[in-house]
Amino acid sequence: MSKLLSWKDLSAPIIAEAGNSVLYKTGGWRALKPVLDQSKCIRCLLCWFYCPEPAIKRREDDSVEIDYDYCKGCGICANECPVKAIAMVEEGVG
Amino acid sequence: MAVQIKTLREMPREELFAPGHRLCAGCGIPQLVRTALKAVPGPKVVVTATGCLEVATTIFPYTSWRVPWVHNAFENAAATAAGIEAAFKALEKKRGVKRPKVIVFGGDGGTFDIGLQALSGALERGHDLIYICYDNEAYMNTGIQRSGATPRGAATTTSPAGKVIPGKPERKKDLIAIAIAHGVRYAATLNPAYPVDMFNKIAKAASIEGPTVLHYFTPCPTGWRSDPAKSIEIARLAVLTRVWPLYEYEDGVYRINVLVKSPRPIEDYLKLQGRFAHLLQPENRWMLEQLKRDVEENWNRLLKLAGLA
Amino acid sequence: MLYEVRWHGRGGQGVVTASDLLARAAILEGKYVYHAPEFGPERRGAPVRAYTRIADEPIEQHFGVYNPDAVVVIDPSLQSATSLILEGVKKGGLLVVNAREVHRSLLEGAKALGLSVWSVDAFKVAMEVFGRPLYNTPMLGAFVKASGLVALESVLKAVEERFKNPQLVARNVEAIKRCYEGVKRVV
Amino acid sequence: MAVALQLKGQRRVGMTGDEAVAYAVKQADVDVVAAYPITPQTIIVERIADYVHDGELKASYVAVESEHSALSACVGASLAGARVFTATSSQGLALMWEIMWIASAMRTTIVMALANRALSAPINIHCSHDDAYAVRDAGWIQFFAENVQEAYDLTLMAFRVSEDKRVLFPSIVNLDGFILSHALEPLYVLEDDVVREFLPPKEPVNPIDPERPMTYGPLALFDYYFEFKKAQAEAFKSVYPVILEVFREYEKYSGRKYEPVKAYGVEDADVAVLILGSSAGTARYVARRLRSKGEKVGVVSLTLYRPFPASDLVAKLKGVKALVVMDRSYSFGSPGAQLFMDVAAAFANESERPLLINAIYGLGGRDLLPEHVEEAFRKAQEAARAGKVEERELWLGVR
Repeated sequence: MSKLLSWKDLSAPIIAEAGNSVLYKTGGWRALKPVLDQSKCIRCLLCWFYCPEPAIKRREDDSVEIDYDYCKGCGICANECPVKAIAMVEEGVG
Repeated sequence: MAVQIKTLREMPREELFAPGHRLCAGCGIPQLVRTALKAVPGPKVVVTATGCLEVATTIFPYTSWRVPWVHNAFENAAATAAGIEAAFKALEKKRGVKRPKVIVFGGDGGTFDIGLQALSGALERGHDLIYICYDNEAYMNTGIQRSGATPRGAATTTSPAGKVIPGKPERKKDLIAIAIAHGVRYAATLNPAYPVDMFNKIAKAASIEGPTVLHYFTPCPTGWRSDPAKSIEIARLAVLTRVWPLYEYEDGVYRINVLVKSPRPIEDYLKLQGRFAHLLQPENRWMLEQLKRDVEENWNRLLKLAGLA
Repeated sequence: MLYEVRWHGRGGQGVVTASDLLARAAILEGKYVYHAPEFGPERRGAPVRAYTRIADEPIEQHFGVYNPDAVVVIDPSLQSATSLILEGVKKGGLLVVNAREVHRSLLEGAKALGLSVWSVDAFKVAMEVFGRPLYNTPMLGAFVKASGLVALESVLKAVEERFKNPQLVARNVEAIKRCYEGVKRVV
Repeated sequence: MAVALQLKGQRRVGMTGDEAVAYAVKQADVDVVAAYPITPQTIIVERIADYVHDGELKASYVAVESEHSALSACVGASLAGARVFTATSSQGLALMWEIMWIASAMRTTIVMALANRALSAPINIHCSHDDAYAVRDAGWIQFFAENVQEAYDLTLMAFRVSEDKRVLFPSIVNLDGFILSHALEPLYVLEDDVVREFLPPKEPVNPIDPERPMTYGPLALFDYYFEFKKAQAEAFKSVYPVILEVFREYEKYSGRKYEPVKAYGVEDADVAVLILGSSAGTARYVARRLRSKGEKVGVVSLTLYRPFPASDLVAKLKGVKALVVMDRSYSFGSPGAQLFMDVAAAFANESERPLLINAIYGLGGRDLLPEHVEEAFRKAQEAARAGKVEERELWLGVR
């Protein structure tokens, strides 16, 4: 959390810095953690599309990686992966 | 002509919706927002009605938006968007300001109920905007109260599964028919389990000058009492059981985009959601039968409209 | 100088327009005016009043006219409402009536107040000029002659500025002139 | 015949209050008008629609389906960088009420003409100040016009004030329904190029721009809402000197002097009345007559209602022993009607202050007649003589 601003720092209720919610990490919400087995991944991009955060990064070659800073552990990616390349494991274990 | 894609790979990479938002784990709204911001080309402005999307993505001092984004109030997203559109039209003429496309996101409460009048006005006046309702079938932001979009039989906190009245007794409004009745040129339903279909429809809407209305199926694990991991599975089942037909209307022509020839039993869809659990009890069978009739009638109606009956 | 006029008629006959045009004519002469319609729910046929206040100095009074120097009855059928028409009118003031023959009770009431009474058959003029009972400009013409408050030319100019459409202007000018010439002092 | 004051570059015309406002809006070259018809405002937006449809005003005219949407569209349009106007009355403003607060907090520069009309029930179309009062706390600047000339002038000045970068708050120009909105008076109008010089195109602050994407109207909970309100409160305090500046500036162009508090005869007055809107003239008309008989009476009226010109008012009323505050509205259960409470608060910490009487008058378009004003002066004189107020609340002219 950044330092709370005083009224003197505020004017209209406008946030000028686009997309600054990246500073707010939601990874701490997670109870279960998705773990991707890159060897099984077929680069279908479904997990990238379905991830609500988005916390699945699409690389140049359409392989993906999970950004645990934001992943809330919903498990959609694991449930939808057509080749079962993603497993949900207990946070802090996998 | 709108860009149309065939595979997910063709979907633009640029993310104009940032992570770090506070939507629930397993929420179905971001898939819509991310896709819309990819599918609408060029400069754009987003207007959002009060609701889950608004509160969870703009908690001061953080925003998840990388496009200009405006929230005014609950019932007036379409009117606010109309004002923005009208302003840019005037400024374009007078000062050569480049006119962005205006995209509106409203929940079902903000669209079907409290915002319907403003939406009706904006559609009738023909503003150049894309109105997308993210429909999670109840007022989820305030704690799961029924809306005009809640399907028959669903339990919410204001249509509870009681001993006498098992869930919401009334059927769901038909938003697309309401939109079409206003003379919009394009209207369509969207579902996150069908990404390419969704992208293409939004792109098509964006290519049309004037108002278009899109109706998006939005899984809500919190309000539906479902497993967050199964949000997309539920969305897919909604289509495969004919609960959520994927179709579009374009200049007088109806097309069913996913023709479900042999539907899965509706129970397959219902049993994944706590809001429908009571419908599977024998004493509430009558309500379930009504819901089934709603689904069947709607499907048959669409078949006729699409010339497939 | 402060001169106050009260206009009586029915909705749709042009009561408000008559008062408005008089005010515009006075403005053209450099005078100060306050013209205000007394609106109820505006319905065709309902009795309507309008007020014109004219002065050489800026007018600060923002209220209706209760003690008019002149009353103009633009609708012949309102004549019988004697007490309504004569209410508050100043002694020695002016009454201008649209009538072939002024109603006796009105005439007596007016005499008692020492009013000078003028009348004109604006119905005839209106039907001949407009083809319908539109009394605003005919009765304005009659009032201008009877009161001498503003010049006829000012009224004609006001009509021209307000109505714009040349045909419309021409018809109204004709109506004004005919009643200006046709109005007669009865008492 | 008095020779009319001939002001350079100005035309003397006859217009109703509504027409004069519409003409000012046209001259202001607004970009967006979003409005819904309601008596007695309607003529304003009808005239503007004429201007737009005849090509005399290049603006987007958004004929919305409700007042709620009217103001909502105005908020969007103002954020987009447009010069924006709307007009309404009573029930229409009540429907806008929710958005009034948002329009101010979002620092829009909307200008609204409010043809004052009584709130229902019973339904009525004529003048009360209920509507203006009902939004007094919403963070809008509020002007009150006394006549058609002022309705015109204040509309032009409102744009200049609202859009000033030191202000950025929306404005209301109040004009009494029917008494001014539908009344024809002579007025002087500025030439178009003079208006353009006084009021150049809006230079928006942080307008919606896809090149600089910002988030307008985020959620702020208990950790920030309080600070936003304090910031808004402080910003609103800085509005007053800008208004004085704009008044002075406008005088250079028009020759017409404006002040937040208009005073007549109060320098030596024992008693005075305070009043808003068109009846101020009526009150002065009565005061002139009484003063000519040697009675020391005065009249104060407010051209500026929000921000409330408290210290100016206190200063102008120095030495006045009893003051009748005239309210064209009522506040049920309150210790006085709305203007009365403002005045009482303005004098709260003054050691020297007049006795205060609250007169309710003119509700629903009932005429305020000279005898009513005279009655108010009599009550004030009695209080001044007795050194106390017997009856704090008067209803003038009620049966």
